[in-house]
Amino acid sequence: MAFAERMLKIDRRIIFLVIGLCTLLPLLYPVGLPIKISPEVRSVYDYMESLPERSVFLLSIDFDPASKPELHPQAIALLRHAFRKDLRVVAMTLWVSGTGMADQLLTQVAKEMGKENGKDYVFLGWSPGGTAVIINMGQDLYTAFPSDYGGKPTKGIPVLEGVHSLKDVAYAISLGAGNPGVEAWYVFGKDKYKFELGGGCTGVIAPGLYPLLRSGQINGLIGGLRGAAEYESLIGQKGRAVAGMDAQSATHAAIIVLVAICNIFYFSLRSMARG
Amino acid sequence: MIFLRRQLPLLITMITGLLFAGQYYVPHPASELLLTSATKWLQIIGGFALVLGVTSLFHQHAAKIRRKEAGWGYSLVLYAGMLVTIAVGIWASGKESIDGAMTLFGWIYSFMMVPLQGTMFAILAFYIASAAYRSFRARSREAAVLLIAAVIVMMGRVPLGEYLVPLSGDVSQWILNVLNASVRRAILIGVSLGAIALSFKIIFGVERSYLGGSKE
Amino acid sequence: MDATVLGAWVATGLTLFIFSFLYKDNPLFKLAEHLYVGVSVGYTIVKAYDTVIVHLIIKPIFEQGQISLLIPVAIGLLMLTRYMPKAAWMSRYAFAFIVGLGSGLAIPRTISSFILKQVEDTVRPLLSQAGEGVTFSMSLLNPASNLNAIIILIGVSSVLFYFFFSIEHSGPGKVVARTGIVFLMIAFGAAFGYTVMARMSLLIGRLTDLIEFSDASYGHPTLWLLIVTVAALVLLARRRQQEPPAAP
Amino acid sequence: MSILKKTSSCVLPLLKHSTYYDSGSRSLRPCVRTRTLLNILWIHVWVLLSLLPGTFSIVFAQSTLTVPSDLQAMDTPNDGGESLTVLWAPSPLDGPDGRYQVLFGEASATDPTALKVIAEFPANTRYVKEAKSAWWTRKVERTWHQYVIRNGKGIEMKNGTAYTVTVAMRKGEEQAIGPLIQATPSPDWFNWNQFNNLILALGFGGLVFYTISHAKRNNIFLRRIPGLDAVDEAIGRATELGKPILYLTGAHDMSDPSTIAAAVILGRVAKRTAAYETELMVPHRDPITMAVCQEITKQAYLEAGKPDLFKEDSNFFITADQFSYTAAVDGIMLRKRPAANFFMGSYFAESLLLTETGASTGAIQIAGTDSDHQLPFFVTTCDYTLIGEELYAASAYLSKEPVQIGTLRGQDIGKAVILTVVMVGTVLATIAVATGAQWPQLFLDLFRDLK
Repeated sequence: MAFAERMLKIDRRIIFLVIGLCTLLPLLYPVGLPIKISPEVRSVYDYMESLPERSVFLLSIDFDPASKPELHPQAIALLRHAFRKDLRVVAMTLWVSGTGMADQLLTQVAKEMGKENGKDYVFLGWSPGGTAVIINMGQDLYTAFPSDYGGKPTKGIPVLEGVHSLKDVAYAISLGAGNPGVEAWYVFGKDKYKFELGGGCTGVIAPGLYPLLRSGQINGLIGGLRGAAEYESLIGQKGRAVAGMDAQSATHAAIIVLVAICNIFYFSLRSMARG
Repeated sequence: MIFLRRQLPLLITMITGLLFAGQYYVPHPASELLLTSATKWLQIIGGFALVLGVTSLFHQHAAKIRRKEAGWGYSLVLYAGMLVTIAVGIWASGKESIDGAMTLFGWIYSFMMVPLQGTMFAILAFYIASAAYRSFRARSREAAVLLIAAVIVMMGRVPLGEYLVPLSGDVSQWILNVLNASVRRAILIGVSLGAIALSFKIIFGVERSYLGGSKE
Repeated sequence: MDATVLGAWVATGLTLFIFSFLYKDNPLFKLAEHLYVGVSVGYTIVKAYDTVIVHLIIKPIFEQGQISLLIPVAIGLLMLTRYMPKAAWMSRYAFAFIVGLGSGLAIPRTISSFILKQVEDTVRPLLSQAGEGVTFSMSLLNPASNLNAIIILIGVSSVLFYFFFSIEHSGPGKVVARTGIVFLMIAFGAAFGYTVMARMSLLIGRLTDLIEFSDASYGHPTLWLLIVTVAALVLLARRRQQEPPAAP
Repeated sequence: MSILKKTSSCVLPLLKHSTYYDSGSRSLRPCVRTRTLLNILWIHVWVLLSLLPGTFSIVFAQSTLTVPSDLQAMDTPNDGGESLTVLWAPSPLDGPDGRYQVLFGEASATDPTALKVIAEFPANTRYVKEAKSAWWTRKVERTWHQYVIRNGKGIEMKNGTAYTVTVAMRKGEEQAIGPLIQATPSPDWFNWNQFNNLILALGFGGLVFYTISHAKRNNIFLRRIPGLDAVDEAIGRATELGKPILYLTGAHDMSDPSTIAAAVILGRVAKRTAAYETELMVPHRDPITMAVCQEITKQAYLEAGKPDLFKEDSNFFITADQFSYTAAVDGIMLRKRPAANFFMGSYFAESLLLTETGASTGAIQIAGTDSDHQLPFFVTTCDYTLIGEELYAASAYLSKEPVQIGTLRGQDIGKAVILTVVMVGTVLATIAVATGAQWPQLFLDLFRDLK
């Protein structure tokens, strides 16, 4: 058996170990390489900056724990920014298994920034129906969510004063891990009810959202952990995403090296077979 | 009977389909009211649909336990996990936290569901690495193009890549914003045409597989 | 023991059980996997009950007298007849309603968002106005430049052409289709890179949690449970060796 | 399309209760109602007075300002009501230092001082061309000014109630107030801005049904899908090596089109394996799909003239669970070492686990999926991949079912139309920029998303 062939047949658990170490070591011993800001993340940040105080900011947390590592840091960075700008935050989720996480992260950031439930923010919770919820909120927010997460009637909550439907939202961001997510918020929400929409998403679906970004259907896009790291650097509060960037660098380097080795062996085997 | 079983459902589909396709073009408050109530209804029906999805799982594992098939013990674990979650969930009236204090339901969510679901997908990272070494080969010219683009994007999206090859950031940005966006746009248009054709076929009863039991 | 500390132990243990699949499929993984399905199904049921039954049905009907909501409840109940062989056909009404509504809502909105909007953005002048005259902007980095408008135009048209099935890909068509496939592969490459990034992020997230839970304040659960998991795997492997091999 | 324009400008005002008052130069439209004739009279007197400098107190000093000319106020067309639109002609004084004010009040207000300023903006902003509108609903030139008054921020309008509106020009301390005009907001029954959307929907829907019925009567050409040649080759090689073939139908059930396509292609594969007498293995994740595929396989063996070779257990159910299924199939690949693996239908995260194991056993691998998130992995780990719609096309090609073929044909025509629009549109848009011509807009507007 040729060397290349033998090398290709090594136990894959060795590769597992390599990738595990590439992740673990930079997390334990961070280097802190600088992060460049991409225009699509910056436009989300700039739009948030341009909003006047007490504007209504809707954050739809459309992911479940499976995408937590990517989207949770995005949500935290966005909430910190919104609270710092003193926006009125309305949070919700279209993904049932994301409810607990959304509640937790909202409470945590609000506590950290000294914000009060009902006065500065409200968590509407989850409602089934996906796109139907979006349409219904566009028509009348109070029929879509008769009560907030805590069971309080939404009518009369101070933070929702003057808010009847999605038309009264100044900026909405959907942090989506799939469907319903950013696309649904455009098709069933922004398209008709005319609020500005931004998107945050996992790396897997980010490339698919670029046509919407190009055509201005969403005004910005935060993609994956990298996007979260960019946003964390923009607001100057580094968190989990920035901390993970070194590990991300190391694993990408590892994958690139592995792909290169794979192809070197592949081509050497092929030329041997021909020769 | 055939009318009730076959024609009437098709008629319902056609009427609701046409009604709500037409609704889009009518800005009058009456039409908006129709949309509001229908979506409100959909929200409620959506809840029942969830139950439907869950029921089939219920049946499957119940059968496994009844017949004592191989691995029925795991099905028992599944049941236990589900029943305990339901019990504590109803006890906490469906809230993970009440006034900031974590309930038992919230505990199960944070310390069982979140790590389990997160890890299920994290193991894929290892498989990508192993596949990168063993099977991501440039078997054809097309696959070679794919791999080169992938390597550029992987470099351009992490600080190390941008540090080593400063150009990689801009190039990957261009690939995503221009090349990728154009392809995705073409795919989006193609898929949308397919979706519209399917919707029309459903509304006019040409496509009926959603009714189940296509043989009847 | 504090609830959070206990939680840290449980979370760490379950995480390691799932990771043990990397070594090989084993009972610990199967246990965690089934527990995962059970817990998430239970969670969904509780949420559906609380949100739908309590807040969307019972409260509005009994407290506000919205009797009309009984209609969707009836439709929803019809859906559940699917599991009763004799009455299963009644579930068709529910599906007919949902699918009809969904299709109706989709048609105009898909045309608006995914066809007109996308066509509108692809149709761009290949020259741009600069002061009095017209110029051709060459910047690759500005996605709105004329050069990029041409590239996007070529990409969109060639990929659309590639998915033509009623024309043979021969002659000039072959060139266009080949261009389409190159564009497709580049986009798949970008998706590939992004997916790698996403999966690695998930791993980073899980390991960050494990590192957090290896802290002394929790009593080093990561360390202890790692030892337990490995020991269990070794034990299981031993027992399997002693058993006769199962028939394939 | 000119008919379209006519209907939109004439029928629409009839549908609603809006009233147009042109302040002089433009003649009254034929559809204007006469019920508020008195008001018009009054306004005309008022306009005359206000135009005489110094005679009316509102115009300050010896003004260089002119009142906004050709002012029109009306119910906002094509909307759900509770909104008014004000239009007025551009003025030579429009510049960044001048400002326009929109004044609004109850119908009873007869004096500009009773009106409230609800908006103020630089005089070189708020043009008709900035608002997205199409030529078939536009009533005035694109260079005119336009302001839409909506409910909210201290404005509370009710449908069917008249309100008084006007526009004033302001420059420093000077102010020139236009004539007071009454208008009544009302809801509309059709949004003419979306007329192109409706036409496209009806056109494409009609096209699909036409092509389906056409396909039922005629033979429609579909190009051969190259992936299908690869399928035959792979089966041939498996036969040479005397090894089995593994075929997967994906994660979804029979209600998913991709699974149906996978089942159709299975029919073809089974026919070949029957002819070559090669072993076929089809592990399933869904019991109903398994039952359907069993029938398909049986039929294929019958058609190949080898019904005795058909084995009931070549289709078998493993489990519905994603990772357990994957582990089991990986096990089969390692033990039985099939010479060809087929992955058709819909796949999720398990795709890589499957194809990687398959690649390591040296099998020829052919995939076909519409799960675009998994396509990159299939392309790099498989020898041939049917991408997205190619899967459906392959299935239509094999099944020869008119509905499938007709739909495919309809979509093809749809794509051709879009391709043409994009090409022609780009040329016209370029001409418009190069020559400054307006007429290309007549075509371009037809394919814009308007609300």
